Amino acid sequence: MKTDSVLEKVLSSGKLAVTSECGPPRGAAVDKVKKKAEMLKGVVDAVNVTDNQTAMVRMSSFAAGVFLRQMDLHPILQMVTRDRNRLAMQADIIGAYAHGINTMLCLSGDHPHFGDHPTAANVHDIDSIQFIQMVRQMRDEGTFQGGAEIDQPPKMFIGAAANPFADPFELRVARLAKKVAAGVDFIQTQCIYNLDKFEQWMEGVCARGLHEKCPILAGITPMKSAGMARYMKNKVPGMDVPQELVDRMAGVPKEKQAEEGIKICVESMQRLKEVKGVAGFHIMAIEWEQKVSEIVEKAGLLPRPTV
Amino acid sequence: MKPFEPVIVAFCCHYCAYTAADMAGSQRRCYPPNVRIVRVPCSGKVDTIHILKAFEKGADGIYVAGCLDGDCHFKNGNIRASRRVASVKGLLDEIGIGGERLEMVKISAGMGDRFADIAEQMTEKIRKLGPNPIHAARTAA
Amino acid sequence: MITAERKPLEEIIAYVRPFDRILLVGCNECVTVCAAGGRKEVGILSSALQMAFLKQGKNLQVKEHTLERQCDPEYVEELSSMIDGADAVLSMACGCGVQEVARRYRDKPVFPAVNTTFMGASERQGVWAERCQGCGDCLLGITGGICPIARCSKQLLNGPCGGSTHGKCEISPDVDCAWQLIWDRLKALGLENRYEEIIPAKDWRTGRGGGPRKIIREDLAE
Amino acid sequence: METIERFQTRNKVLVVGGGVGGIRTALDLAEAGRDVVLIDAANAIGGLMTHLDRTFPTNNCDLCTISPNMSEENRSRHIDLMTLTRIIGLEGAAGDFTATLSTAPRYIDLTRCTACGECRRRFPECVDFSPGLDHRAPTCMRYPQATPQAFSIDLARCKDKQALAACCPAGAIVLDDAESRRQMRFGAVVMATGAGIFDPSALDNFNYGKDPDVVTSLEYERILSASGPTGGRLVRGSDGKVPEKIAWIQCVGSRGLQKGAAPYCSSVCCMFALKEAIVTKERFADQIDTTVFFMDMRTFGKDYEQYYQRSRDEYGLRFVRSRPHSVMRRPGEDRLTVTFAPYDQSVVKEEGFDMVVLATGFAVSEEMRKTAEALGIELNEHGFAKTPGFNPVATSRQGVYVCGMFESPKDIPETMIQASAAACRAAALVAPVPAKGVEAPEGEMAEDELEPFPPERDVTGEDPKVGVFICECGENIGGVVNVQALAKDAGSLPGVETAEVLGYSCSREGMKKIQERIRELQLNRVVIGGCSPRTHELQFQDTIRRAGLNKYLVEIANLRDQDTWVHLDRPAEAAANARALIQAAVSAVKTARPLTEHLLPMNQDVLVVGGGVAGMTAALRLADQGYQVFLAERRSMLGGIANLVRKTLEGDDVQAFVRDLIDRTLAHENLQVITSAFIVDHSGMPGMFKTGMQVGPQMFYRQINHGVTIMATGALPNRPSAYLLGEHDAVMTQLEADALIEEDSDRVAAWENVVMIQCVGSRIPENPNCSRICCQAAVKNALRIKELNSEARVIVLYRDMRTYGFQEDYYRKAREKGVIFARYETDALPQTEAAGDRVLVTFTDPILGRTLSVEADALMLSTGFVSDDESTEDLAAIFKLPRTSDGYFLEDHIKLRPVDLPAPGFFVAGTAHAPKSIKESLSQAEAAAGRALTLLARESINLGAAVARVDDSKCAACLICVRVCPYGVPFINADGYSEIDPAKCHGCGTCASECPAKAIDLMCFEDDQILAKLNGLLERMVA
Repeated sequence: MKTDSVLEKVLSSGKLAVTSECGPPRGAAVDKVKKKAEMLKGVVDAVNVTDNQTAMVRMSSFAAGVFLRQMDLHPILQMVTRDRNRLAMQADIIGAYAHGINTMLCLSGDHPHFGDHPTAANVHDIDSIQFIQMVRQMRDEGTFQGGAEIDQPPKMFIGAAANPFADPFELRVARLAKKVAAGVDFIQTQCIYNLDKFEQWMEGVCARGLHEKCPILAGITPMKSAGMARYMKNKVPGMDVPQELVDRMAGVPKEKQAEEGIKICVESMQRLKEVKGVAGFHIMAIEWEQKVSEIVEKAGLLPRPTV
Repeated sequence: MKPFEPVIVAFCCHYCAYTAADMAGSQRRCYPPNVRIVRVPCSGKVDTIHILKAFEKGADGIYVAGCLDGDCHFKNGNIRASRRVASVKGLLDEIGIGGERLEMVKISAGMGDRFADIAEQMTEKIRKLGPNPIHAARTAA
Repeated sequence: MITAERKPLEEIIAYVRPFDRILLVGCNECVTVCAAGGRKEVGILSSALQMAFLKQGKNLQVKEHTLERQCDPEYVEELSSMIDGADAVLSMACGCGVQEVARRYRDKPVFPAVNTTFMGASERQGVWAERCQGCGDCLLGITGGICPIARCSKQLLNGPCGGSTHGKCEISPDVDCAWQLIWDRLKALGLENRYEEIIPAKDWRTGRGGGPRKIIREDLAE
Repeated sequence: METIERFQTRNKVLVVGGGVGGIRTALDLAEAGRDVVLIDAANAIGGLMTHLDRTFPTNNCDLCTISPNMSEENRSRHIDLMTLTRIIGLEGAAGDFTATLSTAPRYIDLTRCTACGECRRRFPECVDFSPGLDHRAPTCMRYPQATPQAFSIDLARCKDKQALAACCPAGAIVLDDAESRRQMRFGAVVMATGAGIFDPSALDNFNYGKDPDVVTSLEYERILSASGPTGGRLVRGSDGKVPEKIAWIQCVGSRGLQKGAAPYCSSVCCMFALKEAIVTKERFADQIDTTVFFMDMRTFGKDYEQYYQRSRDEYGLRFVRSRPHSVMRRPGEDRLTVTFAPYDQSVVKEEGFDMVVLATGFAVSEEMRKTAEALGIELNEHGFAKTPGFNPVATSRQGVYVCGMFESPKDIPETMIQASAAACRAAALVAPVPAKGVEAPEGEMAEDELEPFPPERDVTGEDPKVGVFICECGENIGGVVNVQALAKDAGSLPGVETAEVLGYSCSREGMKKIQERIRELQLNRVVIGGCSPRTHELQFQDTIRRAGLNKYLVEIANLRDQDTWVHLDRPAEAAANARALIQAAVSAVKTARPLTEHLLPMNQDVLVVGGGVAGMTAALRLADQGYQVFLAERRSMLGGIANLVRKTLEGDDVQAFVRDLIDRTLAHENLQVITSAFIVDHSGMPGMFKTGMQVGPQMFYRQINHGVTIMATGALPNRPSAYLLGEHDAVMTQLEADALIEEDSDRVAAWENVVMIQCVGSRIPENPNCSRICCQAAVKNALRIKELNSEARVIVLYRDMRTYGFQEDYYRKAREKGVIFARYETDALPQTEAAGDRVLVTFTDPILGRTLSVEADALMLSTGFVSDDESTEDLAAIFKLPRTSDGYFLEDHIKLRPVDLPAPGFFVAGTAHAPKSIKESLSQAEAAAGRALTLLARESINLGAAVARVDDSKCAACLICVRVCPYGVPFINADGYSEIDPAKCHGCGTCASECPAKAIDLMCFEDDQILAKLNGLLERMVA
């Protein structure tokens, strides 16, 4: 074991891991985080806490993560390279670790163009791969990125994201390989709707043996409505939603669409369980945390193992 | 008080619009005397500064008249002129003269009637817009 | 070359408003080439300003002059004969030129009339695109001749990110994904293998990270 | 028309007919320095083309686009136009003809007529005025004699002749005008009388003339035209409604399809019907259905096949292959009913249409017959001028040439080619008229024509001393504004030395007066307040030049066309406007600078590239006229493809012709043949080209200096691998069959079954165009096989039989002789397989609807041409010439300049331009020679003065001029500045207006001049 991370333990036990996410509030309303977190208790192994998601200001993932930790949940600290330079990032990593947060996800982050501060400077001192390298170096070599020694280095279980559907498709396995080479411990993927394409990607991943070096959690997002399906298909960059899925959602009456979305989600998970290299699921039920337990249950993944 | 009589400058390309203006004359087709024609070899020759200077000198309206699309004697001068006119309209808005005082029109050599129609429409339009505000301010000063 | 765009007339008018006599200075280098501040634009701005002020009942005097290069002191010296006739200088050069004029004529207010935009190349007539951020440590040798710092929205040195779609950047379908371009070029050069080498975190000291920069050529410097 | 009497010499050419062909011939001859008398029976020139709305395949108003860059001075100096004039007799022989010309009375003295139009206003029923008919005439025919003064009177229709005469303020109406006859001497005659149009009212089945919704294609053209009777609104005659469904019926009056129809194909109707339908679609898109009823779609011209494809695929024209029986309107019905039998069905169908357009063909006109009779030239069986097989524009009478429709039905480009060819042939018989200032042979010219220009006075440094001359122009200006007051006003403008009123400035006295005042008062600038500079600038430039001033120091205020004519009823406004115009002109002329026209000596040698029949013919025609010609041929021998051809469709012996042509070429003292020559480099401009080539087996480098270049590099016989070609001995191309029939007639006579397949390797995606010559080749070979063995079964499998013009006769003859023509569709191509010595050909007969198989002794593939892609690609790169997508050289203007290449000084002839027959190649070769003469006649190259000029000290080398120039002229030179070659600059000024450093000015339209003009126009307002 590299770390004390519960996620690492579940994964190394060979069981399918389940993570979900929790978006911090846009303000100091800490109750909202707690309420969301409560719904995930006992349902998932760890909870991603997003960092200024979609370039909108929210409570910092570090602070929200501390609340979760206090509730005995296992937060995965998301951190983007967009907003801080390497000094700030390392400082927060140490701080978070000191608060008992031992799992994190290294991201480059959505461009400010999409958020509510489009005029903000775009830091990107380092990119996500260099970020992984940096965290790994802090843990394994006990030094800061600048080379100085760390007094009690943070032992972070390091995650990263992968989008199997973005272009150029042929680079997607190679890019994952770069992340693996940089020292990533686990991967959470973009939401998967196009299962055929995902399987194609996974074949490539397995062909290079990457799944053995780094467990991959398949990203799942239940769709609430046909409108959401259409939006994801047409408006979200890097998202691949097949037309059949949109049609299927649109084919049921409005009031039944949410139910259909859950159904699709569960069917996908059943199929993905059989895909070689899938080590678990990352369920991103955006503002729909109450459905996570239902999904996990229907997918036959309850109860969660104790490690 | 006498009604406002605008002064309008028409930059006309030699091969089409200027010929059309002559044609209107030879057909004795009457159009408002407000329009004063400046001959250029091609509408693409009409420079931004020519347009601005004409307004500076007190023109109330200006139009650049070139050949019909595809018929420019110099291949694409009329298309360049259209794009330039569109951009100068923006600048005129910024200055406060109003881009609507400037237009690009396209006429073939034989369209004497169209030349006259445009002269009428343009005069009517500028008459409604009133005097060039620069000129008005200058005379008031 | 350095590219620039004329500032909105309103902003320029606000700078100039307190003055009666303006020296409007163009530059015959980059800003001429990118059609922002050459002799032609000087003429246009001069006419536009005079009209805008006339409309407000003010007779603004504008003296137009275009220098060969506004970022060299010898050329800027040319203005010395006309500077006294002006209450303020309006420069259509890039920021370098504006500052050079300000340095030389220290008691004369100098205002920029253009926004200096980026170092770029002309893609075709009338279209200029950013190509370089002057980072001081050129990476082009390992990125297939395409700069990820200037051309990737996130400056990823190990891209592309998950937002790359059909060769375009997630921020706009009008922006090429630099990493798609890099990848295509590496492939064309038969250097696909190079992609998986991780480019380490950048030393930004050679760029702005190290404070204002200066080049001193010992052999040339006096 | 006094000039006519002045030149009583045989040293000129008579051109009969002022349509586009005649005008082209006259212009070419004039530019080549020959005097021309152009006569036309109508009261103005223009012919048929001026009736067309837009022309195929560019769908542009082409006359606007081209207005050629030729020296207008040449036109007015060398062309005399006589309208209302016919030729009624021709005596003498080539080089010394005497023609009798008869001119009908116009009843208007053109020297006095000011074109005020008063007579027409008062007596519209009897006064004809034609320019209104053609709104485009002015741009292409802008020489003074042809411009609006084309009024004429039909006295028979006038009720009160005295009142008519009295109404003319200029006293120009001459009631006792009578037909006049005169005899004039000419060296050569060119017939360009055009043809008539078949009148479908004789056909009772189409109801033309009875039902207003049945129109001819020409009438439809007028309906579409902005200047037409409906003002460009497409409405039908019966009820003024916009039609929703229009049908075109092809071959009306052609191909012997109706009673009284001509037996030949009119060649053009397919294309113009397509054009009309496309233009209709362009304007109305889905609102109007367009259907074309046709038998064979004959789109055989350059790129025409692609036009046809586009018409169907992009515009959605519907094509129905059938022969309509009738067009009628059932009582009470809104629509016309077209009855037709689709060609592959034996049923009769009916369909309703709102409008029916009859694509009427061309017919021999009365004018043609009369003229032929007067000239004593032979006509063929169809009444067209007979021309020998290898002498395309020669009639049976030496010294009399023919072009255009009078020779055979044809479209505009081919008319243009023949017109230039006729000009070339006619020019050989008359010597060029020496340029001004050069001593002429005694008695050849009137004295004042020879007066040389005085030296130019240097006015630099002088303060402007402007002379303003205001023209009364009779009542035209003087009748509307007070010219005296105007002059007084002008006299007060700063810089104006004198301001005077003249009756007519453009009259001889007027010009004399201007010149006197320039000398007396030492004027250094002149303003004329008169009519349009478009028509009179050259004249006034000449006037002041003769008084010692640089010709660019005159400015014209257009008081008449753009002021007094417009504001007839508002004298006060007219006067105000006139003052502004004069003031603007004065203000502008003060900034005018003397400009030099760039003159360079002209190298009068010629390089012809390609030694096939076209190259040799062009070379010989020019060598015969005394020019030194270099003929460069890539191969080791001359002759090109024609070496492979034995007989033409008409039966002429090609080999004998080619041998003779080669002999004459090699023997000519002015002609140097360079074989095995590969062109490797090229530089220079018209009049001073340098072309380098590597010659002979040793590849020696040699450079030729020349003034013009003719490209005649030919095409290649196509030889696609299809239908067992190259695999089976019985399969051959038509070209190979042609030789075989000649050389092994016994073998051919023994054949029982022969199959021919058309369009092999043509009209397919890889080679989309039609090869033009294959249909005639097939008919030719089929007839020869039938001649050797009338029992032989000859089957021609075709897509469309394109035997245009008189070739239709042979097609008909082949059918009469029992040759079987069966169509195939591209989705059911004939199948072939070897069957011993024979080839089994299987095909579907669409009429029988059955699949048939024939064991053919010979299978002949009509493979046509492909471009010589490799060589045209190299040459295009070296000479900077554009090519079509299929590798042929692209001419400057597909319609009106089919021989000129876009690079000045380059001309094209033969199959390097497009597939064509030998006769057509020869015609274009002579045309190329004719067009070359227009340049070679010059002693020097005048580059004009209205060119862009770069100020190095301001240039930032930004490349903007390089990028925006529509002609690619500017370049950044070795010094790092933009350079604009005045020889190549067209003078549009685009670069000047885009230059961000304001480093470029267009001479004659400099920025300061334009600004000065604006100042003048607007000055009073600022004051």
